[in-house]
Amino acid sequence: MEATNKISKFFFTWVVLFAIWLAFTSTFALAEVVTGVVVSFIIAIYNFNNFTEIGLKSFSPKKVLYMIQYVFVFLWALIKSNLNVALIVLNPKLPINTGIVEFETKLKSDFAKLVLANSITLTPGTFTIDVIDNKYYIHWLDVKCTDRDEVYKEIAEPFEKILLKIFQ
Amino acid sequence: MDLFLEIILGVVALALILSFVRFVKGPTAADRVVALDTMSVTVISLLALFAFMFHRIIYIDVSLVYAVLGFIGVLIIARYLEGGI
Amino acid sequence: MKKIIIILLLAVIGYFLADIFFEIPFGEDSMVVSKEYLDKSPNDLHVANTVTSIVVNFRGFDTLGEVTVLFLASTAIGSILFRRRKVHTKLNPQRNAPHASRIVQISAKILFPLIVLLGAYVFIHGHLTPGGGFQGGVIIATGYLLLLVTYRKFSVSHSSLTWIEAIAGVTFAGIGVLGLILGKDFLENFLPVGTINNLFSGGIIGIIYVAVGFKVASELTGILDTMLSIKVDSEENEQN
Amino acid sequence: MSVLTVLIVVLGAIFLVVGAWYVLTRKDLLVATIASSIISLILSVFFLILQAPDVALTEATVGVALTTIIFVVTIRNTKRMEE
Amino acid sequence: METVLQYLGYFFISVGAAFLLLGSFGILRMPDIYSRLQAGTKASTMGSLGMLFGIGFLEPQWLPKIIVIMIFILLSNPISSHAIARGSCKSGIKPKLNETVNSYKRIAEGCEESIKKEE
Amino acid sequence: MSEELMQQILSISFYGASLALILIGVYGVLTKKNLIKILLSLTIVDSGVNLLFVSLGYIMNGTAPIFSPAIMDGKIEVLKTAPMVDPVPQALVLTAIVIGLGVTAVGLALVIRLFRHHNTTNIDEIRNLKW
Amino acid sequence: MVVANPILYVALPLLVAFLLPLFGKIHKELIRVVPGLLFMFLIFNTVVLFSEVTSTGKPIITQIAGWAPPIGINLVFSAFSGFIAGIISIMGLLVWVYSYKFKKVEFDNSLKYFVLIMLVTAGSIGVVLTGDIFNLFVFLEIVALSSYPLVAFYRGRDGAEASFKYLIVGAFASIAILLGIVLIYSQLGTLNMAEISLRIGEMPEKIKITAFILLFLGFGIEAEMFPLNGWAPDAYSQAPGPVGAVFASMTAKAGIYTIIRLVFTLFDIDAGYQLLLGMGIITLVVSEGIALRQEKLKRMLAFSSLGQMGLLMIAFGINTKAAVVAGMFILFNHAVIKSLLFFSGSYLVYNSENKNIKDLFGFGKKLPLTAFLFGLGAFAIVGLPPLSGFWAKLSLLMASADSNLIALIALILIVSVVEIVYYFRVVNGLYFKKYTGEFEPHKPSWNASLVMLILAAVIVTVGLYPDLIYNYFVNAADALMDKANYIQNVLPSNFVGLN
Repeated sequence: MEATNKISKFFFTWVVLFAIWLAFTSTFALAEVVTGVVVSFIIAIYNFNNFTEIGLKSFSPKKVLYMIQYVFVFLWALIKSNLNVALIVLNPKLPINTGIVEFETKLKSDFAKLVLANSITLTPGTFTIDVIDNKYYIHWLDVKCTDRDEVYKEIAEPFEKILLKIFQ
Repeated sequence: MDLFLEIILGVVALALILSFVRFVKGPTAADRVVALDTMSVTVISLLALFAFMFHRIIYIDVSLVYAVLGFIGVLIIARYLEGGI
Repeated sequence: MKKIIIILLLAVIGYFLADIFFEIPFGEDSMVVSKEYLDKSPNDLHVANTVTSIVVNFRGFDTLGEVTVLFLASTAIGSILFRRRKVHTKLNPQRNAPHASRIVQISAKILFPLIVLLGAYVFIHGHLTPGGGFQGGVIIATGYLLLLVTYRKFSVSHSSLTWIEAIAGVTFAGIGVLGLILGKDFLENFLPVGTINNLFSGGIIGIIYVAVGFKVASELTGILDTMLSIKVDSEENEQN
Repeated sequence: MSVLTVLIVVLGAIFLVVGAWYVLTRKDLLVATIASSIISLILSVFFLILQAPDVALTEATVGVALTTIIFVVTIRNTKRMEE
Repeated sequence: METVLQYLGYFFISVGAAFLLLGSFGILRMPDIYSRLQAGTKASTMGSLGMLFGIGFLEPQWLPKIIVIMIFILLSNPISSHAIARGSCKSGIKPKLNETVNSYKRIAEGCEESIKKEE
Repeated sequence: MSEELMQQILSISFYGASLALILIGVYGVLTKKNLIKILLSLTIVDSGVNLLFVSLGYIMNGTAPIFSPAIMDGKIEVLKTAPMVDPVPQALVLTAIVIGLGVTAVGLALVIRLFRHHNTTNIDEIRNLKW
Repeated sequence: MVVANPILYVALPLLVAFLLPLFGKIHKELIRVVPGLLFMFLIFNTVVLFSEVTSTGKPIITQIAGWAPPIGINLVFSAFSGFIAGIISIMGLLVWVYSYKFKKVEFDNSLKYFVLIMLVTAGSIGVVLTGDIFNLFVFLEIVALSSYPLVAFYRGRDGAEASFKYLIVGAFASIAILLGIVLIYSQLGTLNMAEISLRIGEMPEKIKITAFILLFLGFGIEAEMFPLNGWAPDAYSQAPGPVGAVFASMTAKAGIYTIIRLVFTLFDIDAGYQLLLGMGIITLVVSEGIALRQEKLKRMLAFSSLGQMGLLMIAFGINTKAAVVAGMFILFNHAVIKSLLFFSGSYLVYNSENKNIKDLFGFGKKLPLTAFLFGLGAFAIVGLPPLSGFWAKLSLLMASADSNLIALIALILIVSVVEIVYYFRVVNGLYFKKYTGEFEPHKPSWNASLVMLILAAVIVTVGLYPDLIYNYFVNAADALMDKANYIQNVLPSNFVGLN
């Protein structure tokens, strides 16, 4: 189990790095591809353990579909948040009601936590200040509620649903 | 086309000015770091825009490197602020 | 009083310098030797990036000096800041410092391979795109810096750094001397030059840039590690 | 060279001078370091405008991360405020 | 088809530029550092993404590199603002908060707790 | 705006900025008492010289001296006629930047050591050695 | 297969410096032995190349990377540059022998010490040999960057301060030099020294003079010219003993070489010679005056060394054949005698904390050999016959008499009297004052004694038979003064004649 897991992680890292290499070079010339394979292999050897948690499993079609869904949810939230900020900033009265709230996440994977934190930072009016264990401390421009569960529902739930399915 | 790019450049320049004003005003060092952060993100786009204007894909590399290193530069100061270095 | 004198002095100097600077026309073609470079780099050496061919081939000796300067800087910093090896290892960098946030740590984990890949891309493509050994090396060192500032227990193995540094440096200088042994000049190209804009073009230039990249990366990582592992407050008692 | 590029150059020149003045006059050395970081940011834009991507890349790599960290480490080991 | 792509590109670039401007405006107007970060991060991330994407539309063969830049920005920009926020929190910069909803004390305690735990 | 006017404005801003950086930096080195400030001023002077050197190599409407495929193909109209800027200043400035970095790093290491001995970074309090 | 090549002067030390940490991992002793072998090879290199130069009468031009001079960088091993390179490499070997046991216990430190010594040697030789002005700048930086840690090598409190002072001044120098190079390049579009020298007339007068002043300023700092030499005495006195000799015999030589090249070859400004002469006179008078008042031995030696640099500038500033030959003689003397003084002097004040002159009273009986050698060096540098310093000063006096500079003769004589006064104070203290017993004398190890004896032997031999090496001085002076020949040798195809 351990060994297959490692191999899967390694190949995942290798493939991702190689894809990024191809994006860097933007060509399929033989020399570039060969060099890319070698370079990403070398870097992957040293980093595969840290780079991913679930390895090749993240390529399974179901997860990919969820990822695409997540991207759309996220983009929608991003656009909403920007309009939100725009409205606040352009309003001469600066209608803000800031506060710091906290909630607990159900996510276990570190990577999922990272993605959640980034998403929260980039979505409407909220901003991750600190993450300690499972607790997220959020700076909120327009505080609506302070109760943990309500906060959780308001801020994290739409993302977490999908993240739970992606990182398992 | 050209006029459009000129206008965009003007807008980006205005954005740079505003962040620079925050840098000059910012009461604490942290505020200035925020200004630096915003400026570096703006500069990433500006560099990409210049690459487009000069019609040379290789200039994008600068923007690419900036996207990575600007982050680290800000992170270092942030870590110093929290006493981590 | 002293300040006024200095300002006056600088004003005079500034006036003269401005007088001279503005006499040099801006944006006009005044190349002499550079014309040769712009002609020879794509046609003789088959190197797309003329700056690279100047840095590594036409004026490769400067680059050897530049690499030496960095080597000296790392030696100098080691010699200035630390006295004994023991002290060096004992002073673990950020013993009292708080950890970075968990999120920053994870993102560092993910970003590190990407940064190293970017650095490798920059120095492998030094002869095709902007950048090269030095820039790539700096980027890789910055990747290590990311780990050094986020993980307080992370430390770089100095022994392997020494090896990489030495091997890379010897590759650079050794390729030069190899040219001498093969009956050519120091640092002269002795490999086929390939076609322009291919990855494998430019003969020894690519190899030298890779060596420079490794050397710069290891040296700067060493410097950063040394500087980050300084003990913060008072020091050990030292006499001559 | 378009008109607005010229404007950005003029603007950048002003930023450079103000930033340099800031480096000199601030008592807080961390702010001075941030200002020098901004100087190298502007400089690398300048270098790209001057069609020197190699130099722009070097200035970006050196000026943003490396110079900042060595100054910050020194400030950490000495005093943050200039007296 | 080409013209459609071009107009899309122009659209994205204009949106990006607008948001960049908005972000800078935001960090200028907001009252304290945390709100500034809010405005700055969101708007500038969105702005640069839009701008890069638009350029990618105009020059399709640049798209791979631009996507990589976008990934980098998406990964790094929120993190850097998060780091600044945490740093300024730990260095003792207090946010201007609405007094009724303030768990700032809790977070400060939380910071200390986490430091203790790690040692 | 006419080409000549643009050229003039550009020359004033580039030369002026580099001259200002050099002078401000020198002023800082000469008057500042703080060791770190002195080194910061030195880096400013360095940047000024580098900017001056690169702007001397510029050619109006030129392009970077890199013979990438876009240039070799000659498909893009603008690049066909664009002259290449002088590559030598760029190559030299690369070396100069690296040397500046090395000197700054060594200087900062010395500052740390001086601080350990004297517990100050003020140059007036460190002056043991006199003529 | 090449045996001797000017390029090896630079390439090999760098190669060895990069490899030295690995040698250290194989066996600890190797980090001492290998640099010695390297220095021996450099001397062998010098001998082979020098014999070639003297037999053909033409300088050896080495091009790098296979490009002819204006395009590529080139090294010029002429009778002049080879002469200085030879002095530097021989002094390198002697410094190595002298410091063979230096910091033997501390592996890391001795490794760094030898790396730095090797690179300072390589850098100085590179400065002397290179034919490209930007390359010269790079090598000057290598020299400077390896000197800073050497000055701060001891952990005493003032080493770092002297080093920092040196660093700031050196950074100023490098910026001035870089600006000068920028101005030259912007006008002439080339960096090759021969081509610059050929086409210097094309530069507009104003820019030419500014570039000259900037370069003169920058090189003047490296050459320890007054009033830019405030860093030098601190650096000399805070550095470890052998490093003082390194500064006197290597970096100062590289510095004076640059300023000579600047005035003699690079620019065609006649006022340059007068400037050099005037600066030399000021440097000489001021530093000897200050040396008279010094309480500390090493500072006194440092100021005396600055005085010698002033003397050198005077000799080259007179710009007649005889004066330049005298200058070469002084250059040689300064390297040999000052090294001897630094070597023996650092043993005389070994245990003293403040390195004051009065701490070594009575050491003449305690350390007979060292004290004797120090006295010999002192007599030699003052110019007492029949030691080598006498001939150097005599030829300088003759040369200035030829040029009708009577006031200068008087000045040099007065300064010699001043030198006699302060050196005799030390020698007098050594032999005729009572040993106070405050400081235990430290016996020099056998390798240090060997080096000092060799240097003393050289001084005495040259003093007795100056003709032995006089010819080299003449050749070197010829090579320096024949600008047209230099240009022709470096740029054979482009040569169109100087007029």
